[in-house]
Amino acid sequence: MKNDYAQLPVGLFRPAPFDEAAAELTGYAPYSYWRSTFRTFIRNPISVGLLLVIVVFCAMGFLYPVFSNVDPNRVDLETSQWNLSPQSGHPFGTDGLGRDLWARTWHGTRTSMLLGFIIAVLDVGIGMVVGALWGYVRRLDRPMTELYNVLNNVPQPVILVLLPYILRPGFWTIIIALCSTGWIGIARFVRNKVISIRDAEYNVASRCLGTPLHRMISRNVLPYLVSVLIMEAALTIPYSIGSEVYLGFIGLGLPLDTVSLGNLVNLGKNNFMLYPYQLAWPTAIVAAITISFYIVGNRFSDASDPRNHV
Amino acid sequence: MGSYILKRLGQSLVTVVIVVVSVFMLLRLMPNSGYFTREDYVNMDQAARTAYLRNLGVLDNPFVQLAHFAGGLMKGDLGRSISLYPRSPVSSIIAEKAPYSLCFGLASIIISMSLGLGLGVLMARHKDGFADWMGTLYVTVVRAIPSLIWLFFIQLWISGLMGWPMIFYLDRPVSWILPTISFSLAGLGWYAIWLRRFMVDEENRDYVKFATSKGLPRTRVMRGHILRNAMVVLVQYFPQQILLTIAGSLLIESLYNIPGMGGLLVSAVRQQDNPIVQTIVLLYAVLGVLGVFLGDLLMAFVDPRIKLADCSGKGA
Amino acid sequence: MSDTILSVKDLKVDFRVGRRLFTAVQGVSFELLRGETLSLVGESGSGKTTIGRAIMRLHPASSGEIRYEGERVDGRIPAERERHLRQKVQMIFQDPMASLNERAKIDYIVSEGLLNFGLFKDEAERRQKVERALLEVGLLPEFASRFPHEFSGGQRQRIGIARALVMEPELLIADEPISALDVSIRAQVINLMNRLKRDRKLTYLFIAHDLSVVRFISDRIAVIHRGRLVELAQAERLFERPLHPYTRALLSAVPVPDPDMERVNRHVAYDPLMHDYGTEPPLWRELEVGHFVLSNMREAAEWSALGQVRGQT
Amino acid sequence: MKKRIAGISLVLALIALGTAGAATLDRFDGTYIAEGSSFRYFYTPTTTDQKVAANTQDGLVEQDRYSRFVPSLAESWSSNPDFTEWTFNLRKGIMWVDSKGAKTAYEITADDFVEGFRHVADPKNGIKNLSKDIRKLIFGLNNYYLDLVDIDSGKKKDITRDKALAAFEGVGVKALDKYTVTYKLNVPTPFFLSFLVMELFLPVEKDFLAQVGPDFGVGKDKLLYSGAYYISDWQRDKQIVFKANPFYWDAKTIKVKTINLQKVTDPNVTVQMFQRGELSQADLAADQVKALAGTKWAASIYSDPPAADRFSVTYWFVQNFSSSNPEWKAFINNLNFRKALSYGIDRVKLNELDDPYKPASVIRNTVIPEGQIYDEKGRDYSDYPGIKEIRAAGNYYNKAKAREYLAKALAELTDGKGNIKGVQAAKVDMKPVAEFQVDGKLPLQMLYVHFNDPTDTKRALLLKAMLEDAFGKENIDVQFGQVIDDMFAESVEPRRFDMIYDNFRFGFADPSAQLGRLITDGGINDGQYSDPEYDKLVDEAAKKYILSERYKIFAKAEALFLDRCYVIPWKMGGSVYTITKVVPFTSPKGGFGITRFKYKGMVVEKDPITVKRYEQLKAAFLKELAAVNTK
Repeated sequence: MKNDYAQLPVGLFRPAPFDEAAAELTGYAPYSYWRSTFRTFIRNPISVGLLLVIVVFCAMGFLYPVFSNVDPNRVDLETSQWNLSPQSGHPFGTDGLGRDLWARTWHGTRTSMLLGFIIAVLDVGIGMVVGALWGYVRRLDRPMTELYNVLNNVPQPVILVLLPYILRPGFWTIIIALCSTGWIGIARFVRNKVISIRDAEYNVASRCLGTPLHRMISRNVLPYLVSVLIMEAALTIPYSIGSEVYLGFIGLGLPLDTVSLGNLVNLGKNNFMLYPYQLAWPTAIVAAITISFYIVGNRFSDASDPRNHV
Repeated sequence: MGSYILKRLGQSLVTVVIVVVSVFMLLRLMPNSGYFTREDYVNMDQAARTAYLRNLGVLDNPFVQLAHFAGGLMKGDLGRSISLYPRSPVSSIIAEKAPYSLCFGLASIIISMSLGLGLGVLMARHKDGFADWMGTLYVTVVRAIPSLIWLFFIQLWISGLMGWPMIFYLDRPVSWILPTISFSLAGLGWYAIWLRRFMVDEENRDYVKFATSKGLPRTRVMRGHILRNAMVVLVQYFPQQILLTIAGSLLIESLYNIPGMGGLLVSAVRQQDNPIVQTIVLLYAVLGVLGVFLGDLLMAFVDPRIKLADCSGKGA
Repeated sequence: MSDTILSVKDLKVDFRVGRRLFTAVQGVSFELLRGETLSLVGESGSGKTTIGRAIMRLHPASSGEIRYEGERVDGRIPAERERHLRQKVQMIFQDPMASLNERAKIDYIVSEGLLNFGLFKDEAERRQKVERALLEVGLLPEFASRFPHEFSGGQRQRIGIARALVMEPELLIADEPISALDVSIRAQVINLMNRLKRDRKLTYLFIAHDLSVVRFISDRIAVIHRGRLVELAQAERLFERPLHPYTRALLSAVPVPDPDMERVNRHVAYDPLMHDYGTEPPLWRELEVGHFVLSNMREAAEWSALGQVRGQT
Repeated sequence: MKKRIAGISLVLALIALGTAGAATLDRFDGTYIAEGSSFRYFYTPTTTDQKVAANTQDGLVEQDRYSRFVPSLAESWSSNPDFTEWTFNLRKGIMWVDSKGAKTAYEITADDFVEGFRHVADPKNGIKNLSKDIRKLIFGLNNYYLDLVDIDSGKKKDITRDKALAAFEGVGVKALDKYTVTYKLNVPTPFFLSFLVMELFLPVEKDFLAQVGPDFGVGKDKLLYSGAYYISDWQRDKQIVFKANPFYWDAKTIKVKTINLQKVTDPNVTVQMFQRGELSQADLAADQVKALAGTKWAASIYSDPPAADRFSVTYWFVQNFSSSNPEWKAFINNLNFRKALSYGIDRVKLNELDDPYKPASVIRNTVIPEGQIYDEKGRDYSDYPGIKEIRAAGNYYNKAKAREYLAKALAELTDGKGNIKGVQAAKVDMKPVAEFQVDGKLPLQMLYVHFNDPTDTKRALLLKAMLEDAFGKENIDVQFGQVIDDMFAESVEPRRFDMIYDNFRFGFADPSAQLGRLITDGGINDGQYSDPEYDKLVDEAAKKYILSERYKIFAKAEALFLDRCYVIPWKMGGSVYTITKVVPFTSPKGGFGITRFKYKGMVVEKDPITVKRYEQLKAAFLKELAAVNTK
């Protein structure tokens, strides 16, 4: 059968007007990276729920101390008020000095979250900058790799134990101690990523345009690492909180009159047999924070992978 | 290849030397007052304290001390402990303690590797299924709750439930079970979660889609392609993990009273027992570097794409 | 218009892979005249891209010299000269998918060079320059606020060209600008480039692996094989009278858009062993005016005779 | 001064009575917390070291169940009339034993005691316990020691080390013959026997020492045993097993043949292990006592085990009279304020953190512990007039009185408008412990320094709450400084504190052991106060050698010291609750040296000792003790 176009009635088809500008638009698909990431992320109810957990804990941790005048270190001289189990007035009970565990828990959450955030920001910040330079500047690769090998082989306990002795235990000492080893892994990770994109053609293109190093890193390299780095940061927060618990266990944590989740866990553990709730609250919060950050971080990283954007 | 290995070993030696020297210098930042207790200060006058410190050798110029340490090392003499176990040869202290950590470490690596890799395969295979969900839950819980807490509960409850001893006895094998389990749990999760991750990554690769589309059975795709390639990534970490089991675990060993290496480094640093710290740092650095090196060798061995000489510039 | 904008003399580029030294380009000399299009043709791995990158200072030249407007631009040069070079010599890349920064907006990509050299008075001027560049390559100015992944390959390649144009360059090095594109839009880009050359009096160094493309855009063509130029001539002349066996082999591989002719077209294979360079190494010789061939004395005699013969018939 | 073993048969009869019907065991399973440093028994920084030294070695004398000094390796002794020369006659034919429990060829002789002290006296051996007081006590020792120190440091070059070592001949520790050893002292010391129970005076076999060289004591076979037990098995950081020495001079008193000590750091685990029958004894913290309430074990938990070392230790609060905090310095040098402080601190409540059940039972109001030293008539020093009343005052916490004295102090020290007289605003630099700003106005800011451990932190918080409650927040503001490990070097010695608490062991059987160190610039005068009146009394007392006269003046001095509140005594050593299968009052008791760690004579039963049984045994023991002391 042969098509005979000539037999078609005139008027059935009209020649389409050709508009060059409109033609350009056809090649273009509206798409926003961050919006898609966000959409993919919120599609999962678990991650949204856990994000909510983080938000609520942050809010409680940062707002409670502002709006409540209960001093988490207020000692009750009345021994009958010591070690009260949860009851009205003391929703989480009191500890061995009659201090209100509800107040202590939220103050502790604040301290620990703050610790986690600062460490995450420092670790990721330092790791990102060092890693980007290390990966991007070829001349730095050799010395940095050697430095990495050295730092990576200094046993972490040596640093963690030495620093409190040299600097006194304290909030910033813990931060320095944990950061002094924490950024290395991130820097290494960033470096490997950077090396894999360093010689990509768009970077060559920028170099042809005479783009200086700082802009190469800030505009060409780091934006590609943002999602991974956010995940690293999200994982560093619970890791720091866990490390603080551990340091408290070996007696090198925060000063014990500082209210933190690590101190609460360690104090609670001492009394666990008698007053299990004193251990239960801080542990539950540490666990919830860790799980939330861990899963939210992972989901975010999944969501930020364009392959998962539908 | 031979010259490459030599070169790598040479570099590693430099790394180890720098590590040891920097820790050595760092240790000297700790105040000498740490060698004396409250009681000592009451008992000893300045002359006695100085004499004591001089005998420990900590008053010398750090470089002299370093040279001394290096000299002893050349002769195979690691020195004697100065404050933790005064006068005991460091070598014999480590020789006494390391076997415990090694045995538990190796046993737990075998368990956590076999179970963990099995779990990882299961999780990857039934991605988003029940096994995956349970595995993720397990790993999340193990990571989320401070290990301090769940290790403590395992000791308390399981030993009570089973009527097992709460601490480790060399002559009662039943007391070996809980510490081994405790050692394995975290590692198990680690292996499972990474193997799963790598396998899932591999699964999205084109060659896997191709293999599946040409009709290869799923088990064969899993075993022959995905698992193999995922393991290649994982395998480079094995040697280091195995070697560094010698470090033990402070937490588990102190819970079960295992006289291993776990707390040795921390106590030695706290008591400023420099000879012990230096030796351990040296030991760990050597094993760490060696582990990475063996990992690269192993990787070159299992992965035909990798040629040893090219490794130097590449990231792990 | 006979002034030389770029001259390359005896260029040699080495790469270090591990401890081994690998020579990518060697003994390459040519001159590029203002306003012309010189195509550099060779199979992949022949070093043609390396020459382009050596001119862009992306790879250091091991020996030889590169002059831009008479000034050395290889090795260590004053910052001022480098600045000049970076502005006046631009590059267009092979893969439009890879050569644009995915995480930056078109606005930034196009104005990156302007930002680097501060080539604008104020924000308005910068924006105006970007708009003009986009319009010039046939894109809508609104696209400035978009990301590269929202565009098709041809559009992206034009963004790449706009990025170069905004610098108001004199010399464009186009590194296989169309080989990654769909056949349907190749013409689009080629036409654009031709138009720009006309409008802006640009000089092109056009790098390609395929003689068929370059025939229609080049004034002269240089053929490169294994890091060495083997033949350079006026485009038509080269097609008419290819002298070097490699060029002939390449030419024979060009498909002819006529099935009947294509069927009888004999493909010639090139075997580097056919040369007898053991006794006398080849030199870069001008066998006829403007027609350079890499050859030794014996070959030179033979091939120019051949040319003569052919020319006579 | 000669003592004889008293009424052994009586003791045995009583034990037999107490244990009638109960099955005894020949094995004791105990725990230890920290690994010992070595078996070099002259150097015993940890409790474990002291346990090892006490049970594997015997000295010349030891303390018995009633804490009397009784013969050990010395059969008898005598001293010259002014107590400056002491002569000990050794038992004959007692042999050193090795780590297999076999007799060696070495006999324990007078030379071994001299050799032991020679080891201790050489600074190269780093024996920290060789205190400056002992160096000054033994004739010629201080010079000998300092000469060696100077030679080692290169300060003294005119004499070789070997020559200096040979000068040990001149030191007052000598073997007169094979079985006689004498000690020559610089000052008359009627209480010298209480020095001899220290590890410093233990013997060592010279030839063996030379043979093992630097390895002395690094393993169980690197030492010889003279005590009731030898170490038959040892795993570092795991366990120490003692076996009864079959050749022990007093072997018949050893009931428990095997002592197995395991390292267990977690007290909860200790309790669990005890409940599972894996241990013979478990020390309990207050929380664990509570946890066991209502169980079958509750009936067997009792406190104040007499063998523990608590009695000879006193805790007290130290106040810094030379503080760099001008506000505190002004206040603490005011007697009324010090009185206010001592009335304002509820010491019983502070102790509730350690012991919620009987917190008042261990409160101590004095410096010198009771039940440790008796005069020639058997009268306890702490019953002397002046001291007895203070002891009787019990917990004198009194908020009203505290406020009354505070008001007096405030009237003297402030201008009534809250400005502290003569004190300007200043920055108090006690780095690294603390750093803060004072304004020279009320509230008075004080720095309380504590260890960064849970109990000590709780204590600090409670103290703060207490003082702020008693004095009012408008008058006092307690700040904290933390130290990790060495409180003394970081804080006490450089005076980086306003108040701190500390504890001291009563070193030897004379009030001067503490009171003599509390004088102006004394060894434990950490507050740096100075009271000439007190110094004079102590000086005067030290010159008396009739114990009752001596004690009388010391009592006067101590009463004055306490009245002026230079320190605030708090309590005696920890209030440990115990659940045990060890029959109480069967092993030696002693506040000095290492005898209190001896397991010698200990009887272990199959079942835990109930509180009822303990009370019976205690009543019987106290009766015996009274009889023994007045004898």
